[in-house]
Amino acid sequence: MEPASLATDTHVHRSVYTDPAIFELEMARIFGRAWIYLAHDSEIERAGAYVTRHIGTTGVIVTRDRDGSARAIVNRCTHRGATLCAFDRGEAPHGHQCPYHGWLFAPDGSLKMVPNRQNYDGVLDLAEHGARPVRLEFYRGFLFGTLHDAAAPLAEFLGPMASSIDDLVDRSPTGRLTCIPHVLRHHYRGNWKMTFENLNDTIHPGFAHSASVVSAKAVADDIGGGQSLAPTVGMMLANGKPIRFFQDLDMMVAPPGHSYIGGHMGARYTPDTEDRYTQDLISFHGPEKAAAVLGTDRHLTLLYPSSTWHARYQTVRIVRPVRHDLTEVIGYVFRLEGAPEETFRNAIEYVNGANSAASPVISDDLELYERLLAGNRYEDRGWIPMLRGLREDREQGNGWTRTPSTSEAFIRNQFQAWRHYMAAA
Amino acid sequence: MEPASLATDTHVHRSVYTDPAIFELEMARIFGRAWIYLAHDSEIERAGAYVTRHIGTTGVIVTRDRDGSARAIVNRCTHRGATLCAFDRGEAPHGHQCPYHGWLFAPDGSLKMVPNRQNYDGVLDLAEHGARPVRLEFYRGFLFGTLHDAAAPLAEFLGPMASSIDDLVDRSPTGRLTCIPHVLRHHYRGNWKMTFENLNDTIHPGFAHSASVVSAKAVADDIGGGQSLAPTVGMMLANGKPIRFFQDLDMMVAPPGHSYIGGHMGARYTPDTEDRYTQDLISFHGPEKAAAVLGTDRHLTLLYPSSTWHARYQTVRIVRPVRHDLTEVIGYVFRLEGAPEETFRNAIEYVNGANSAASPVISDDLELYERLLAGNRYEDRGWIPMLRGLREDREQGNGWTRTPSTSEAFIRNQFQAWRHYMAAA
Amino acid sequence: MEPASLATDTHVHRSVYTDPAIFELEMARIFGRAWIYLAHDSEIERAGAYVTRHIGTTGVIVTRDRDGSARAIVNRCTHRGATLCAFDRGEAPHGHQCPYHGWLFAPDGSLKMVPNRQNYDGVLDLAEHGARPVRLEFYRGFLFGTLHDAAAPLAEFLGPMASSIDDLVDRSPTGRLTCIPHVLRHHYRGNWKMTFENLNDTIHPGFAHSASVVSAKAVADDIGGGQSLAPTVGMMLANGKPIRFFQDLDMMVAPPGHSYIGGHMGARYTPDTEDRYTQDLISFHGPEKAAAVLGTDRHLTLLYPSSTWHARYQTVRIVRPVRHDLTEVIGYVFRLEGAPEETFRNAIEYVNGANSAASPVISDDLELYERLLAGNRYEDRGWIPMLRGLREDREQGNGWTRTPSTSEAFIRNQFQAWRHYMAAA
Amino acid sequence: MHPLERLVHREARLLDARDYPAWIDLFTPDCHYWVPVSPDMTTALDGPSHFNDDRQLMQARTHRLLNPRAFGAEPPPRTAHIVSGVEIVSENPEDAVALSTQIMLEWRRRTGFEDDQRLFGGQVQHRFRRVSDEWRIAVKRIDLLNAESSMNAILAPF
Amino acid sequence: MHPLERLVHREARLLDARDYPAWIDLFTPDCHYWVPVSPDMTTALDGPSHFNDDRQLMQARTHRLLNPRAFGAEPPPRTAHIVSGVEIVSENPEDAVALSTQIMLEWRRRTGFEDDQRLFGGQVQHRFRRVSDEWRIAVKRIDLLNAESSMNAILAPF
Amino acid sequence: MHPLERLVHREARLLDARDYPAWIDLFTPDCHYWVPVSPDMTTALDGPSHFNDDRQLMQARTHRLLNPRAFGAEPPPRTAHIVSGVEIVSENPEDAVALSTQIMLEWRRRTGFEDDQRLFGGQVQHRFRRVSDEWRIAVKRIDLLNAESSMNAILAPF
Ligand code: FES
Ligand code: FES
Ligand code: FES
Ligand SMILES: [Fe+3]
Ligand SMILES: [Fe+3]
Ligand SMILES: [Fe+3]
Repeated sequence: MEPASLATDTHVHRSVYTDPAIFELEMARIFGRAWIYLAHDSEIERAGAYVTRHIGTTGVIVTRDRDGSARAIVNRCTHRGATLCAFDRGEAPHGHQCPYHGWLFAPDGSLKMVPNRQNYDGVLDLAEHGARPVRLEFYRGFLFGTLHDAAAPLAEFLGPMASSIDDLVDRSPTGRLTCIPHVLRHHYRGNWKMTFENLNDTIHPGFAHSASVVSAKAVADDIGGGQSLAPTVGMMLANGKPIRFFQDLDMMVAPPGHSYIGGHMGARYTPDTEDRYTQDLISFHGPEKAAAVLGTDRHLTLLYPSSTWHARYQTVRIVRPVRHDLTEVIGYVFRLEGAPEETFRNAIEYVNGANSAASPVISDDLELYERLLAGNRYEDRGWIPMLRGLREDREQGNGWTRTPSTSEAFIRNQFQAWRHYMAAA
Repeated sequence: MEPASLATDTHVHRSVYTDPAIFELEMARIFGRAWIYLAHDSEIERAGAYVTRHIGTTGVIVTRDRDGSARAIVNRCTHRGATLCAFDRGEAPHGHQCPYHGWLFAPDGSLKMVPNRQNYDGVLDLAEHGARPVRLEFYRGFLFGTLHDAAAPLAEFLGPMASSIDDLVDRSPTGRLTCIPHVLRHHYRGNWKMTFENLNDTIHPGFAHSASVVSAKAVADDIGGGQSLAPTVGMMLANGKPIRFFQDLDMMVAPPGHSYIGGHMGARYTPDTEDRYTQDLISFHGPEKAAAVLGTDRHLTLLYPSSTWHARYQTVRIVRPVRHDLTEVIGYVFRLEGAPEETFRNAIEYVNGANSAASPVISDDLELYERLLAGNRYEDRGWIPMLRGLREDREQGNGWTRTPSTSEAFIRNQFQAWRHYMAAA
Repeated sequence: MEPASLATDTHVHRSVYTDPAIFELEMARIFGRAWIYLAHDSEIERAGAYVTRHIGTTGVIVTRDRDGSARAIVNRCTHRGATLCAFDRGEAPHGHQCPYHGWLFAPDGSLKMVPNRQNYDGVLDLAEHGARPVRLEFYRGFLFGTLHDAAAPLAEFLGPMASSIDDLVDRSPTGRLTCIPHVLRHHYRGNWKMTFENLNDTIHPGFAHSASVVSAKAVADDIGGGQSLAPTVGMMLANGKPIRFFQDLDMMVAPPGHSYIGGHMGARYTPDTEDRYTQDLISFHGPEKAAAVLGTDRHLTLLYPSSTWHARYQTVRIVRPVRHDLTEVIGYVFRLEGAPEETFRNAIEYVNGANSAASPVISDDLELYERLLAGNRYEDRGWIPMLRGLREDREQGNGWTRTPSTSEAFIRNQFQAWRHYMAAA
Repeated sequence: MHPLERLVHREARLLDARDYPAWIDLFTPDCHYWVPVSPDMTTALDGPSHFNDDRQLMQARTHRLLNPRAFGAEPPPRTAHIVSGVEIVSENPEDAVALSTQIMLEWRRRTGFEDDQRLFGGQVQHRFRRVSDEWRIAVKRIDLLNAESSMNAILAPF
Repeated sequence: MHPLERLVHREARLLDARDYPAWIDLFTPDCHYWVPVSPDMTTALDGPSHFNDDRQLMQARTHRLLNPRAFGAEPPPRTAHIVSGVEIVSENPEDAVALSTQIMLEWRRRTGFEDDQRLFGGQVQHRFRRVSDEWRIAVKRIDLLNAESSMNAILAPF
Repeated sequence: MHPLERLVHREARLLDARDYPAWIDLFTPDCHYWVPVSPDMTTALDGPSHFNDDRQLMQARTHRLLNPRAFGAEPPPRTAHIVSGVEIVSENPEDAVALSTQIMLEWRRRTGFEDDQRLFGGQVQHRFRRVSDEWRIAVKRIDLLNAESSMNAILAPF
């Protein structure tokens, strides 16, 4: 069956979540073609510094080259195929040497040395045995890669959503960000798309997270007005906002599959800190831009199919498909160099609440992802409706659409991209 | 290969136990068409009371509706597919609400409410988005369901085997039975059919359970004649009966795939209890019927492909296929309202001995099911003979056959049904 | 795709390590046709003694028959398919009785008895229901079996490699060997061929085992020259030999897929022991033969696709494919009857170092096998080069080739056999 | 160490040693060895049980465990009992009660790989009674964490 | 048994009993319950954490655990804590520190088969402080063996 | 606590801390660290062994464990030893024997998911000898429940 036919403008077939063959195709056609967020400049500062990441189910190594440029290659030795790096991050000042027979690869994948050269005299051309390089592009310090050499430029892929990355970077009063090397990982036994269809869904919190709301309320009552709420307890409470609130909120969707919704969880600053931070921003950006930056309040931005961005709390998450029924979500938190310590504390609180498997909020979502897999395996009607807010679009821009945050427009937009990627053989 | 050709009148191909593709077909064609025992009236007494069960690999919810009727639906939300109920049993007086976005379904599956209705104005027809209903029929308080709307009536499916259910119900001196909510589950890494081909097999006990016989004998000798044997020790001992005994015993087989064998393990009653119970039965049924009921002594009845019935010990088991190589067996025990406590104590002893994974008898069988899977995966002749007792039929009735309990007639009869189910596309 | 086309003279496609369908074919066409080492004479001494082994993924039972001959059958009952023996080894003086219904099979598979015979009168021909026999041949006390009745004789399969078995047997000053019943098993999540492509690979030790070399050196320095090195520490150190050493060493390859490399790890003898042993060999073999035996110094011999032989340390290993991504390696150690105790102590030290999952050396290799599986699953170039030493062959004999031990000739030779086996339908 | 705590450890050691006769001797003649399918069960007549043994059945099943023809027990299973947090919750001259948290690592020979091990755990309640001046186990109740779960063959007593 | 060792066992028992209010009462008002993502982290600002709770969050999450609508906690998870090698590494009049090795067997109802259990383990550090003449837990830090691993939903506190 | 029981706990703690030099110092110069492939083996020459170490090999393998180029030990494995039921079965002025039941939870970085943990367990026998007035471990024998099983790479000593 032609895979693209499994999704229409308004419906998707449940097999896209349960069929391993579809997953294989997704790896080749979606993750093999899209731009995938890999790493931040600050993770590979010194020459030889590297991190390992994934593009779909393919491992890659991102390395800082001697000339200061970033390089990425598939994490596989071209001799017999062993993975070159076993660590998440490290230093390889002399290149990546295979643990099996010592073939040595430069950051860009070129094969520098094979031991006992005489064995290969006249039969092995090193130039033909480099590791597969990954095409790279930076956007403001964030490195994206693609296995598709003919992919359109990154800027085109990001489109209007680039502004969500600007939002993150511009919040630094020095323009500098540092990615914290400790990361927070969770996973679930369900399909990767479930996360993308959940994170901008503003109807589910009132139901899926109702227990968190109840318990947060109980604690709030218990401690009374005197004491202030712990941030994560506040996050639990936030899920109780009335639907009306989310209906008024905007959602922006743009091809291919991207979206964000208006913010609604501004972090508190103690006044004095706020003033100082504002001053610093003004002196760095000038008054107008600073005002614009402080005025921006976006909640999660989703860059389909593999990353989610939260500028206000300096958190980026990578959604990593492992199997059709197993997905990992990796949370990275950034320090805005020069910003008040309070900013970073808020960011840490956020990433813990938003990405720890032990977060009361996340554990609800993880449970649901697994119930979605179970239910979609049952013998039942095949088609899933994506109709919510179908007629509620508010504004049509050049390459983007504005609609209520309660709409499933972002899911329809994702499957439009999905169809497009999956169609071309 | 045409699946039906994998079974003949006398042989079956070992791939029917080892091939996942065959299992998929079985779920669609056998469990998707047969009548499957779901639950007993007493499990869903009050309106809103529900239990979750399976039809093949599809989860279903059985609920008591306000109007007193029983309803069943596939346990899947028609929005994005989450399972509606996570519990085995519970109360849903207001219907089944999906944990994800709060869609609310009535017991019969009709979609009652979707939150923030305005998102769906003019685009979603609730009437078209009900959960899939399961067709139901009761037989004397026992609820059966089928996913096949065109299936013949339940009575036709049960045929002469309905009398085994009568046997269970008629043993109650009040006509009432109560299903105990605590259930006993075991599983094995093997194919579901292995259980059906084992439970009416009277040749295997003398070999498969020989160790239990030896040990029970040792204990019996040890305690001497003075003390009476514990019931489970008696059950262990019973496996040592001479084959002659089983050869004389009758087996009844009837389409589609059903069978039972004559009883051989009557439970002891202390005389006085027996008298009182007999009196009660007579006053409830009248003398002839009471005599008939007490005269009946059937061992296990198998309702192919999913339940086994033991009237004498008020035990019903559900055989649940999970994967081609994983099967769960769930034991339910019933209280005969008004019968002596002794009856229930015997029933508890029986279900423990017959369905606990820790039962010395069951653990032998579980081991064998797994050895059957292992052996049938080996490179060897493809066909399994079902020849035992091929020429020993004793009587041919209208829709049933009587044969020695040592015969494999019940297996041949099962595969006749199997072929029939699997043939039709 | 035609499987044979996945390997050329110089390249192999990575899917041969990652594709379950290829593995299925390998079981049928390679392990279903080759001669597989099963057991040693001394493991089944008395009549009725048996051991269970595998041919590919099929379990077999090897039994000593009453007439003194060895017999092997598939470990599967021809009734319903249960495995007949659950143990690794044991005594079945009366034949193999199935645990399920007691069918009794003779060592050669003939069906001797079915209980309650009358059930089968006129319908079951015992002669037609024997267990599948495995064709057997001995070479100097070592028993090989094949499921391919038309396979060429064992001698032809062994070819010049038979001399490695001679090497093992001839080291016994009495001609007698005893296989120790305790065996050492390890496994890895990777393809079975990885082991065969590793064990005669002399380039990898300097890289893969570098950590062992470093640590062994550290200990050696620590204890100083005074104390002698523990054998396993010596084995760790041996991986540090210069490549030059291995380049000078010879490798012999012969069809179908076999190879060995020159020895390089002669075990130490205390002089007096050495003298006594030499005397015994001379009196058993005569001076020339004894000199020849003692002069032979071969490292591992690989009998493709399932066993490896180390005469010098009386160790035989069986490589058992379980799944395309799971492999077990089973180590057997032999006692040379009449040889000094020191010989056996060396053998024990060797098998521990060479086959324990806890061996510092083996754990490196196991890690690499799993990294090879991971890397070869990545989206990357498809073909793996087997070019090392392509032009370095030293001598072409009648049915064998001599080449440097650093060459990948043994891998090319393995895939030549692989192609040959896989081609024929 | 409290003598009753020592007795709890002693019982675990005897089970791991498969010295079943000595194990059974730790119990009273009218003892009850019970593993219910739910922590909510208060008596063995509230529903089915994984184990609901009197002394006779304890004897029969352990005698069988040492029989090489006991399929599912080829060879006999091995166990390692870990005992933690023993607490004597009541102690009288004639009877006493102890709670403990225990896990049992079990090995049964299946495929021969590492997953032949299973882990069981939960809360154990021992009810002791003094018999001819010695403490004996009158009731042992094990509430497995996964009491309601579907179990594969269980051979070794917890 | 040392009173602080008894306290460590008492805490484990209360967690297994899901008596969360009593559990929280063992802690100081300004307590810190911490499960970092790496043993190398020295403060909760060195990076993210699995748990980084003050008393309020401990209350909120445990209150939720007993709510039947808490998806992922249907029914509430069960645990069995095994405590080994308790070592009082420092003890002063006002504060003390104990190390222990603990494993926690956890059961959550998923598919209903035996693999619904998970095992966590590692080193636990308790920092105690005397509050109104009683020992309370000021800091509990759990360094899981697999701290850096990708976790599925974790409901029950360690 | 009996000094020998304390020593057994101390050894476990040092292993979990990967303080291998201090661990080896607990042993006698002529020590034997042994993990046989069967409980039936009475000497290390009855057949092969998983571990059959003298002090030298203990040093070599633990030195290697801390080497980042030790494939299969990237990063070094982590363990949590749980010790239960320590029993001093013989004690003389110059030597002593202790039995204990132990399980070891092990973590090695593989795929990064929860199944990177393995569990080993069984009975441990310590043979002690007095060396210059101090108790040292002369023999440590670990009988794993699954001694005969096929093992994947084992890096950390039990
Ligand atoms: S596999 Fe990398 S060098 Fe051989
Ligand atoms: S999935 Fe059920 S309401 Fe959305
Ligand atoms: S299966 Fe072997 S006798 Fe029936
Ligand atoms: Fe959510
Ligand atoms: Fe049976
Ligand atoms: Fe090696």
